[in-house]
Amino acid sequence: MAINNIVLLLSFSFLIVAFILAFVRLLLGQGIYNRIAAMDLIASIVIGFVLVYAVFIQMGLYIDVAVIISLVAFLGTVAVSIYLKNNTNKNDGDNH
Amino acid sequence: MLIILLLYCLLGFWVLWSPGALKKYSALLIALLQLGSFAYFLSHVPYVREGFIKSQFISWIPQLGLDFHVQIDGLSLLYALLVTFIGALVFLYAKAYMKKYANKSRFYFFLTWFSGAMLGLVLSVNLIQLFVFWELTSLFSFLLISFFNEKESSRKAAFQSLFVTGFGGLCLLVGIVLIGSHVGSYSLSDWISASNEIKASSIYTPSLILIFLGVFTKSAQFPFHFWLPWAMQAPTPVSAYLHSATMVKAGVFLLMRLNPVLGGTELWMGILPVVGSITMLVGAYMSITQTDIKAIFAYTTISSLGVLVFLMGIDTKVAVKAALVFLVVHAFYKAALFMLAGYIDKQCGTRDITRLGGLIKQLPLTFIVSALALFSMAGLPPMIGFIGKELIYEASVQATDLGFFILIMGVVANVFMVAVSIYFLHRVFIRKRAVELKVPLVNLYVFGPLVLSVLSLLLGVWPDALTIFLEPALEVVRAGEVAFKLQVWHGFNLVFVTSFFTVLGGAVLAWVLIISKTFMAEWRKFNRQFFTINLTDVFFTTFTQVISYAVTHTKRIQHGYNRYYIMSILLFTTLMIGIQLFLQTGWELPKQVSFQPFVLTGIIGVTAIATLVTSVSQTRINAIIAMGVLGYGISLIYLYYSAVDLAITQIIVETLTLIMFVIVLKKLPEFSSYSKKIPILRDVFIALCFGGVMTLLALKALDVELSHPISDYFIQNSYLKAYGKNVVNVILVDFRALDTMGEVIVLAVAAIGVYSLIRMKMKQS
Amino acid sequence: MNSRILNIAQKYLKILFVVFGVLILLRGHNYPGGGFIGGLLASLAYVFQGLLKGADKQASKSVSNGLYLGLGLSLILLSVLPGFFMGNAMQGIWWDFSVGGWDLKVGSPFLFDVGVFCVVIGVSQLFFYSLSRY
Amino acid sequence: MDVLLAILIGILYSAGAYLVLRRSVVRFIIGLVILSNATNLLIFLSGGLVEGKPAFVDESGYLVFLTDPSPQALILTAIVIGFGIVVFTLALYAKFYKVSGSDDIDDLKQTDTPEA
Amino acid sequence: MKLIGNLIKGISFFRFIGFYIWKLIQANAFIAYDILTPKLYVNPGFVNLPLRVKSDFSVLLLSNLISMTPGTLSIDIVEERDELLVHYLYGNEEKIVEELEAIQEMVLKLVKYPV
Amino acid sequence: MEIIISILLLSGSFFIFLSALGIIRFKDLYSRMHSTTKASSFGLLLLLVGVSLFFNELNVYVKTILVVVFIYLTAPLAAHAIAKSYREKDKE
Amino acid sequence: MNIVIAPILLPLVFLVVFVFIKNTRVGSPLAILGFGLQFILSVYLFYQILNLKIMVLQVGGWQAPFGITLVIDQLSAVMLLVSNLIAFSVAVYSISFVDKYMVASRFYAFFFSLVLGVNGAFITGDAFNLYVWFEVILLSSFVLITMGRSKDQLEGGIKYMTLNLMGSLFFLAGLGLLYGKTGTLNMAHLAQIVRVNPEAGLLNSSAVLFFIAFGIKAALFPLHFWLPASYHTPNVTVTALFAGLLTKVGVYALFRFFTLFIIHDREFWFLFLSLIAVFTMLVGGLAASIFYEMRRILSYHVISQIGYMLMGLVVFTPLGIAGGVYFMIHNMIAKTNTFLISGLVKKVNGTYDLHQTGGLLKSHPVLAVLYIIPALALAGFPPFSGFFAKFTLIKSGYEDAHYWLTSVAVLTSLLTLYSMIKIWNKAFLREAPSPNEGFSCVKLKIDELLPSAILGIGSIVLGLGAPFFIDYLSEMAVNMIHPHNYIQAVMGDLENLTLLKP
Repeated sequence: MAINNIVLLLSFSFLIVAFILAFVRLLLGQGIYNRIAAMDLIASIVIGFVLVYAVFIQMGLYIDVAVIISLVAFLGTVAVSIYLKNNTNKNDGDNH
Repeated sequence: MLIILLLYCLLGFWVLWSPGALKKYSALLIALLQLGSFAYFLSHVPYVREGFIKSQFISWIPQLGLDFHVQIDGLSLLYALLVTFIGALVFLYAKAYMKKYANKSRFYFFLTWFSGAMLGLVLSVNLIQLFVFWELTSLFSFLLISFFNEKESSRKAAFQSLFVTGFGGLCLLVGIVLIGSHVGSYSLSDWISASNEIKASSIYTPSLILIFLGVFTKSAQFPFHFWLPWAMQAPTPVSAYLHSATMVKAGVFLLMRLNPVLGGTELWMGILPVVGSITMLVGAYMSITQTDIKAIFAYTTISSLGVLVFLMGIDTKVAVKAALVFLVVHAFYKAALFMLAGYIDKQCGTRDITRLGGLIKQLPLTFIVSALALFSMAGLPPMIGFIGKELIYEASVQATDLGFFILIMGVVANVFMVAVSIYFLHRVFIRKRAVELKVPLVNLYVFGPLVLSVLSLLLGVWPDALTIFLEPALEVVRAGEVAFKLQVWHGFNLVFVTSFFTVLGGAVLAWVLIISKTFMAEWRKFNRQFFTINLTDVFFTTFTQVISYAVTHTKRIQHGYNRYYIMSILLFTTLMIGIQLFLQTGWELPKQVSFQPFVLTGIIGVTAIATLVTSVSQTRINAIIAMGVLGYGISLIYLYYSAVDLAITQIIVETLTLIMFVIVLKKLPEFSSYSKKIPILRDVFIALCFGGVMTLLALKALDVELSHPISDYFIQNSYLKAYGKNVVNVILVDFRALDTMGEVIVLAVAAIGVYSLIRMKMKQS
Repeated sequence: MNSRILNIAQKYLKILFVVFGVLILLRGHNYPGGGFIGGLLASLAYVFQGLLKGADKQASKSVSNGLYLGLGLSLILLSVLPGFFMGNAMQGIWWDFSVGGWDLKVGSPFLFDVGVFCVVIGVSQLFFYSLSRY
Repeated sequence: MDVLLAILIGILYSAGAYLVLRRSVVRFIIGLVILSNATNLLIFLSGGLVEGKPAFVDESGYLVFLTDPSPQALILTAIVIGFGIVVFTLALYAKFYKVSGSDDIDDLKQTDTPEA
Repeated sequence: MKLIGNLIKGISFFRFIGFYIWKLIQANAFIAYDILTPKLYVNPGFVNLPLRVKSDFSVLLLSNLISMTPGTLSIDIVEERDELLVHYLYGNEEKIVEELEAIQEMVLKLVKYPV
Repeated sequence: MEIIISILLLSGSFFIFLSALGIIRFKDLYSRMHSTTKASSFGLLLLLVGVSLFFNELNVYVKTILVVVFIYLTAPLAAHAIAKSYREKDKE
Repeated sequence: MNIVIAPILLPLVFLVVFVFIKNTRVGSPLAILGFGLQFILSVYLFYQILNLKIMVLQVGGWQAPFGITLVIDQLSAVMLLVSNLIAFSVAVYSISFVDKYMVASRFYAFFFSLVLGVNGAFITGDAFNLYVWFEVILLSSFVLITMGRSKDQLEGGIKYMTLNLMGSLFFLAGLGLLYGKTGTLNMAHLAQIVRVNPEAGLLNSSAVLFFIAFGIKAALFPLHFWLPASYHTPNVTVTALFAGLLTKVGVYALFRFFTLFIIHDREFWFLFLSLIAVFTMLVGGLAASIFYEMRRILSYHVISQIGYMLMGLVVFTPLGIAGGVYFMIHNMIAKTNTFLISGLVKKVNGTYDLHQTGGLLKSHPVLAVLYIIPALALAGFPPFSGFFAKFTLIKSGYEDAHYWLTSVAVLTSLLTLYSMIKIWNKAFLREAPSPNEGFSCVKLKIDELLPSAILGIGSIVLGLGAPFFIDYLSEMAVNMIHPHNYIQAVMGDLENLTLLKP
């Protein structure tokens, strides 16, 4: 079974544009929390990427990576959030 | 011979560690040893006279051409006899002299080993072996000079002497090695047979100069003579033994040894006479205005060493003959004089001739002995010194181009010598002045000088006795020239006239000095004004200069700014790789260049942007989040190129790193912008250069053929032999498990390290 | 930050992480994974716990004694030493099991992997607790 | 083959070098992380790049063209070692900050200014 | 008894899944429309949902479900009042509470019968 | 079948794209979080269904279910953590 | 049972044990036991190598280029011998100089891991494996250097670490390029490939990276900054250990790589290495002369003497290599010894500062004797090891017409002499300037003096046994320059592999 390449290419483009948009948010920020949210989103995009890529090269093996990312990615977000909450430093959470 | 050397070594230890009761006799024991070996060498005289050579050879480090090769021939025999004979007397003297000092056993130990080393030196015919003993004598000289280690001056003197002679020693070593590499051997006999070849080769000049440097420093030639007067800080037996009779003669010995190899060239005959005669003059001139007895003798020693060197440089039969005679002569009288100096010092509590006087009544025996020795020094008949001086004049006349000048210089120097002898005798013994004597001392003090002086006298009367020893030596130095005749009366010729006027001039000068109250003081003042260059000061000033240069230099290099260290490493790397790449292929890029599909371009683009964001972020948390994104990007790249395990590991490690950062960040301060604009620009520039070079490197790495036999093997055998389908994991735990083990150890060490580092309670400073 | 939701989630996720880590370890020889990845995953359980509850209470004796670390290193030694005494160090030694029709091969490389797993857990724990307590 | 990846490596090295030259401690450590990532990628790149053929074999064991697994194993080792080192660096700097109260690396020059 | 319990549970589980997925599709489509069209219809606000579920598991389930339902996001549990603070994007308070209560009901049903 | 999978994949990635668009377009953090948590998770869900249908193997099904479970377990937690932290910080 | 891996396993066992031990009373004897065993092991291995010349273990039974190979050849054997001797004496020394606190921080665990890394680096035949052992060494030393709880140590540790990490990164990058070019990491295999396929510039990029990496470890001139910044800070036990082992591992790696498979483009490397060697010698020697802090003086000398070792590599005749290695082992022993003695001086005088020391010759003559042995050895005085090493180098240098390089080397030894005399004068000969708080009545215990006595005997043995060592080392050097035996022993008869072009 093969999926039409154009479909995959479109999917990839969506994902890459999504990646870039999320990155734009990360750059623009308006505060650190937005950046974290963007990072969280990027993790999801990466999972999506892995999935589409697995289809692209027809390797079920690659889904393992998606499993692990989905399990792990949120920890970074949580850690940063907790850090920001507990942080007394004034500059860090600038104009949240 | 080897047994004798070994005995010196062992008895040295015995002296050091012998039980207290036997300590008293250690000096006697060594003196006996010296006498015994003297006898041993004496027994070889007839043998050697017949033209035989006795040698012992032990292969030591043949790969380096370094063998233990000792040999008794005419020259080494003469020196060995001198060393042992004077050594015996010095030890007897030292027994009396050192009675009151602490650390006697250490002293005897050093002195014994020095004797052994000196003996080894003169017996060596392997040049490297000779160098070894050469350095050992320098070392023991250092240890002996610094024997009174609490005195600043003696430490300084010891340092100076070791440094100067050490420098010379190194030069000597280089010279020897240069010639040795050329010849392919360090054995003297090989050198002699390759003599012409050496002289013709290009290394001749540098190696000769280097060897001369070694000789000049050791034998205290101008301008390296300054260490010798300072070395008088050593106990007097040491001065008598090392710094007059034996060690300083090692340089002359080397000249004699190497004369068949290197001698006879213009360079040889150009340098040595000049340096030697200058030294002679300087030493003689300086000696006369000294006030310290030992200093006077030190300067006269320098003068005499100059004489020996220039004689070796004239390099005619007569000159060498003169050198050999004068060598013995000087050893005899100078050792005697130093011993007497020590004695007078002990008796009167001072060595200053301005405070001494009238000792003739109190110490008549001493006076007689001193007078004999001084006459020998002044070269008055019938002492052996006279014969020596005659020979010197005779040789000087023969010197090729410089003969006349050298003769004049010799005369002037000898005038000073005569003057200083007479003046000394007058000042210390004759002039009327009461000096309080300490407790009368044992006669053992005078025994040595007495023997030596009487010998000087006897040999003067009957010089043929000396010929027995000197003939074989001459044969060695100037191969094949044996005929040797010593006589007091040479007939009424130029030499005699010169000699006569020398004595006359010396006497007049001494007379003036004695009569005039102020002349000496004026002279000293004059010297102070016009000879302001004190070479010792020069030495130490140079040293300070070098060190202060090193200070600024080191401050500049080791400035303490960590990032500049990193910067210099980066710059160095950039430069190196750049040069290397350029040398390798120029700036060409690999031929196969293709751009990847859209997918990867996107990933790489985003990763690159994330990198940039990380590096320019103004808040740390932003930087860290961007770093996280960067990690994701890299992980995707891994995944894209089919490295599944890597992608997973990268993501988890990235997450963990992020968490670690975050928990530490709590306690660390916010980024502060420490750097100004220009440093930032500079850093950006450096970073870009570095990155550019690394890009080129990576581009080169792209040019790869993908047949890696190892990985084929891994893929083939992963399941068959290691029962695993995940090849990467199989490599990690089976094929290359040792790597993993090391890695696990790294992790474990890091973990325990972090644990103990964080728990560490700092010391209150 | 004290969140009930996260605390509850932590209870379940902890088990999930450990189980999943062990799973990854077990299938690591044939599928993506292995001792490192498994160990890192399993250690995330402790890290998550520490993040939420603060490290002070959790820095139990077992952590400060380096129990996992020691255990892991010992396991590695155990997997290496038999080979050492039997001729060649780190030689894989394999045992065949036949359980219900499944051919299982258990060997010293597997033991090695388990050792790595334990060490990685111990290391992450030590890192985390040390850093958060400093 | 792939030029973009080479350029990315260059960018990573540049960024790492730039950060490592900063005076602020955290920047320095981030620089270290980036540098080690760059190095890993360099190994990866020079080990040969193959798309979509991960190094997993089936039971037959016959030779199929897969990606080269050994650089991957090397990088895996390097990643883990790098992790340990980065955390240790972090701890060391944190401790130093605690002791000295400064995060300016330029304050670190007590130990090697010549005395004389 | 147990069998029936499990059966009921199974049925309710699948019903719940179906219900939930339907809601997901519906709401996501709406959001998609909202995001894609130039004008935003958002009307964000906060609402407090009194918690009727007690066990840890059900609290977690509830909060996650609420979060994953488009338009609502559980932000915090106000411990002293035992209320779930929810942020919503569209609609008004009553409608949201209604929806949330429905989800809570589902969850209650699901966890009532212990396995 | 291929068409279904294609549609699933496309719509899945489209939803992820949407959530990224959302994070740009929405005005405040809470709204953005809505977009990041839900749309992307939904997109992933669709993708996963597509992927599992595509491979049609047991272990892929298991894995995709695991991914779904994990995502639906963790994504709200992350959102919750951010939102709570933000709120509490805001209150101060 | 294959003994080749024992130098790795034995310390590993003790490392595991010491993870759990925090007690001084148990720790010290156990550590001494461990290092004693290791020393015996290394002696045994050395003895074996005398006959066998080379011992090879294919770890895990995987044939050479595929698995990791452990090789003990003559170079490895002698390095093992010396490094374990040093480790043993430092372990004895540590009884009195390592406090309870350090043991509780698992000093001995790190000590063992350091030695483990060093042993591993010496016996491995695989380039990447070498990297791993380097990291083991590096991390252990990071921890050890910061262990004494003072701010200076943290600072020194940071500098040490940051600069060395750069080195590790370059090493890693070099390995990557190497693998990319040749497809193997086994050193013997590399040697074979390079010799079969002498394509110029094949490995030059990685060679440069390796050089920089090892240059940083070995503290060569423009890369040496970390050493003077850090060596004088830690506990003296640690410094002594570092001085003996760390930089020398870098030099060892240079020797290994640059004789085995980085053999092309010699002209470039000759020029380059000789420049580096000259600067290294001069900078180290000059800088040492300005200090009055014992450990600073000695640390700069470490640098200066690395230059000599590099010189051996520049000359690249069998004699030169032999001289370089000889100098290295001599230096390891003597340098460690001087550092140990600096600790004793500190204990007696209460300070490392030579302005305030003195009177030791009188109060502690044994210490003076113990000092003078390594000092003379370092200054290159004849009966001790240093002379023969230096002589071999100088001889080989002049024979191979490296006049300027060798002359600088000779001059530098004057600087060494100066520093050694400075310490001797200031600490031993002169009287103590101010008798401070009864320090000088400190009696030194036997276990404090014993280590330097052991190492002193080592220096003397190395000097008196020069014929034997020169013999051994020359043979070794020939085998290093023409590594056919090495390749044969490691690779067996996998002839077909040579045909695979890189």
